[in-house]
Amino acid sequence: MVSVVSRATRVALREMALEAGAREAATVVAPFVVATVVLAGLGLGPRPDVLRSAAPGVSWLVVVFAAVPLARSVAAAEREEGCWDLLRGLAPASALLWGKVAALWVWLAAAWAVATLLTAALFNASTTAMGALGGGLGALGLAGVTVLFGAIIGAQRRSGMLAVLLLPAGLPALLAGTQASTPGVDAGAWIALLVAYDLITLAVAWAAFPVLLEG
Amino acid sequence: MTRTARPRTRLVVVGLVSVAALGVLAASGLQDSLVYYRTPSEVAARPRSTTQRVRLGGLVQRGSVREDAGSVRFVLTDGAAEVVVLHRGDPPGVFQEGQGALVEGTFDGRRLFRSDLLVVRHSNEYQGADGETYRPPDAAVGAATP
Amino acid sequence: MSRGAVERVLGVLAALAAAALVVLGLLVAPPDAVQGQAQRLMYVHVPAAWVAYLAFAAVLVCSVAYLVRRDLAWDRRAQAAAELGVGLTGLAIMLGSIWGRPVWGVWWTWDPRLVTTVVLLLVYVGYLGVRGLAVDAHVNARRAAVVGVAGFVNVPLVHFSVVWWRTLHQPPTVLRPAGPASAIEPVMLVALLAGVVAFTLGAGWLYLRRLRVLARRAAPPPVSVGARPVPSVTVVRGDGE
Amino acid sequence: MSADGAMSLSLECVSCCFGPTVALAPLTLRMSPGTVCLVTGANGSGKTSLLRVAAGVTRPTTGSRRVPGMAVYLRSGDGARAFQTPRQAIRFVGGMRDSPGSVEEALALLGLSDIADRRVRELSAGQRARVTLAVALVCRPALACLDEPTAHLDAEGSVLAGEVLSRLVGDGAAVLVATHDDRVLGKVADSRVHLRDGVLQAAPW
Repeated sequence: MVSVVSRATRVALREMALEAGAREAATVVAPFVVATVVLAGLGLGPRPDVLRSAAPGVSWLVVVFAAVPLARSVAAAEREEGCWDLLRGLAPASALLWGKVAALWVWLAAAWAVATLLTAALFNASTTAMGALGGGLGALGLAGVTVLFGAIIGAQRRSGMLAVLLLPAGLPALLAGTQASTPGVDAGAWIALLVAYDLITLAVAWAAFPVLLEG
Repeated sequence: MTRTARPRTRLVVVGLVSVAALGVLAASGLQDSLVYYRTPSEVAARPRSTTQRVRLGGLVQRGSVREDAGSVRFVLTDGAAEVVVLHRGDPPGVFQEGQGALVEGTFDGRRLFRSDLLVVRHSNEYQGADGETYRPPDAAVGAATP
Repeated sequence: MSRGAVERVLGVLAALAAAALVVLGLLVAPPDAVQGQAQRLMYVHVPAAWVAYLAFAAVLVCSVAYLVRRDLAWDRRAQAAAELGVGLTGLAIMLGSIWGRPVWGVWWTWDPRLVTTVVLLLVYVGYLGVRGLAVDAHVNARRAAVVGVAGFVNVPLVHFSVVWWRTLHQPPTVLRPAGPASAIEPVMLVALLAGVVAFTLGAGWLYLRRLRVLARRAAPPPVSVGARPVPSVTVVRGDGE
Repeated sequence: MSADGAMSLSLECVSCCFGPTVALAPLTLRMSPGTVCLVTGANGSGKTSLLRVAAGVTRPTTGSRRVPGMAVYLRSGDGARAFQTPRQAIRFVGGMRDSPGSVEEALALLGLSDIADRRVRELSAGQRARVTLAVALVCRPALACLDEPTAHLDAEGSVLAGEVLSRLVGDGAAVLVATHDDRVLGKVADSRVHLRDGVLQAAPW
């Protein structure tokens, strides 16, 4: 158990170091988030009340869509740069899974935070503590789903397939995250849904990941 | 190398975690939040905003329908509370008194609900036009409270 | 009975059931008192949805069987079932939309039943898309099996969405706790059951045909152990120089 | 000959097919610990398939594979991400294998000390091949499957590759090497096998 935790930590730290070097998540996701929020602001029209009520939904939509390019870091990038086979041999499946989930959790939560701050500024929307809690919880479940489907797709080919699988699987996070961060909605029940979503996605990812790592 | 758990162990863990997750959901009272429409009693109990869009469902009260050119006015009820609905546009063909209906729109003043979308909600009960051969019991109640 | 004979018998039975469905559904059953002629769409919409559930359950069973046995025959069964399920779900959504237009007054609405059904369709479209990503048939089969097992979560969600949540879609008529007897006129129920039988037989017929095509395409591995002596090398220290 | 249970690699009647293509016809290959086996053959003769099946990264179509411990498959240039530095890549491997002490030693052995903090993508192909060899060394595997380890390497580098093989063998590993360069590596080889169209040729061929 200790060795799995320490190895998962090493995998996660390696992801952080890679991001510090390549800034792939930052350069792919940050412009995407900004562009989407700005375009959504223009597309949803000039009425301030419409924009304000759409803000939580726009933030979450951006996060769910950002998971698609981020999934590349799970297996596709490793494979292209000749590290996937080494990683599979080097790390126990659970260490690889939790390390990758931890890293994606950070990227997705960051994407949510940036999107939420942007909508707060551009759409004049307010943010709540419950919304932030929902952001963290939703990003965790979404990270589990992203790692699972990133390993399933495995390569850059047909990443549209990834979208068609990832987006429906991210639907509970989209729905509950949006409601939890909408002012005036009783957030407690939605937070509970996010906790249930996290439990289920992480358990399924844990159970299925070793099957996907086999040769 | 740490050994990977056996497939059956993994399935059992997923099952247990799913049960726990469903328990969390059951305890959360999400049922009340995740509704497609509200009933007249529910909106009567809450303060009304004149800007917020509401989806309202209930039974069309018998004898309340008045059709004008391009609009229809009727009373939507759930047995406890009533809302007067003014719908702009022609109602769908199967719209009739005593049937379930859903309207979308905003409240205007105290009791008038201005709707721009009228959807008929049909029950899960079916019978031929010749009602004498077959008469399902409590047909009206079933439509309002699923 | 040979495989081909089963297939032919199923085909004939499916055709007969379909003929019975047409007669019962269009001629014998009366139009609904409230919905009129549009209600006749029930005799195809409901069977399509039911047989789609059945197909996805078959995907689940075959996917688990593949993961346990690692036999590509189970994977082919799962694939054929998923293809049927996707087609029938699409059909059910289309027919439901056509039914909804005259009865509800809209083609589509954001109701839990409708949304969960579309998600179900998307997931299994993804399931089919995951195949063919890798060169190795077993890698494809394994990835698909994971999606096939995890994706089945949607099926109870779709079925019970109308019971758990307040929806526009009507709750089940036949599969309800009190039974169908008090909710639907017997002749309508007979027509509906004829639809279910016709769809099930037709789906079974298509399934067998598809399975045959898939099995023909998947030739057995072109190697056989034991046909000739297998070259054998054992490396021990200091063998070479 | 040692008993079968003590083998570092046993492939029994293993074959590898991709659809109708036979990449590797059935063969049996056993390696005892501390041995080097060179795999030669023309392009497309099945060398890589053999190495991947042996390392366990590709599932064999028929037959069984057994390796008591960790196996690694490394192509020349593999083992480090483009934006890692050689030191980061090798330190990660050392950490995962609980052998952090060998990191600097491997860097020094392969002449990477001066470039250990540059990004891998700024390195030449030969330098990357050296990083791959350092990764293999730090892995301390039971079985190392090295695919063309001397590709892009200069004469001095090829000698270093031979040195790496010796050290792996010294640690008790079995090393399976696909190569066209058997002048240098042949010196440390215990055995050679030749593949022709996926069929293992019995030595001497």
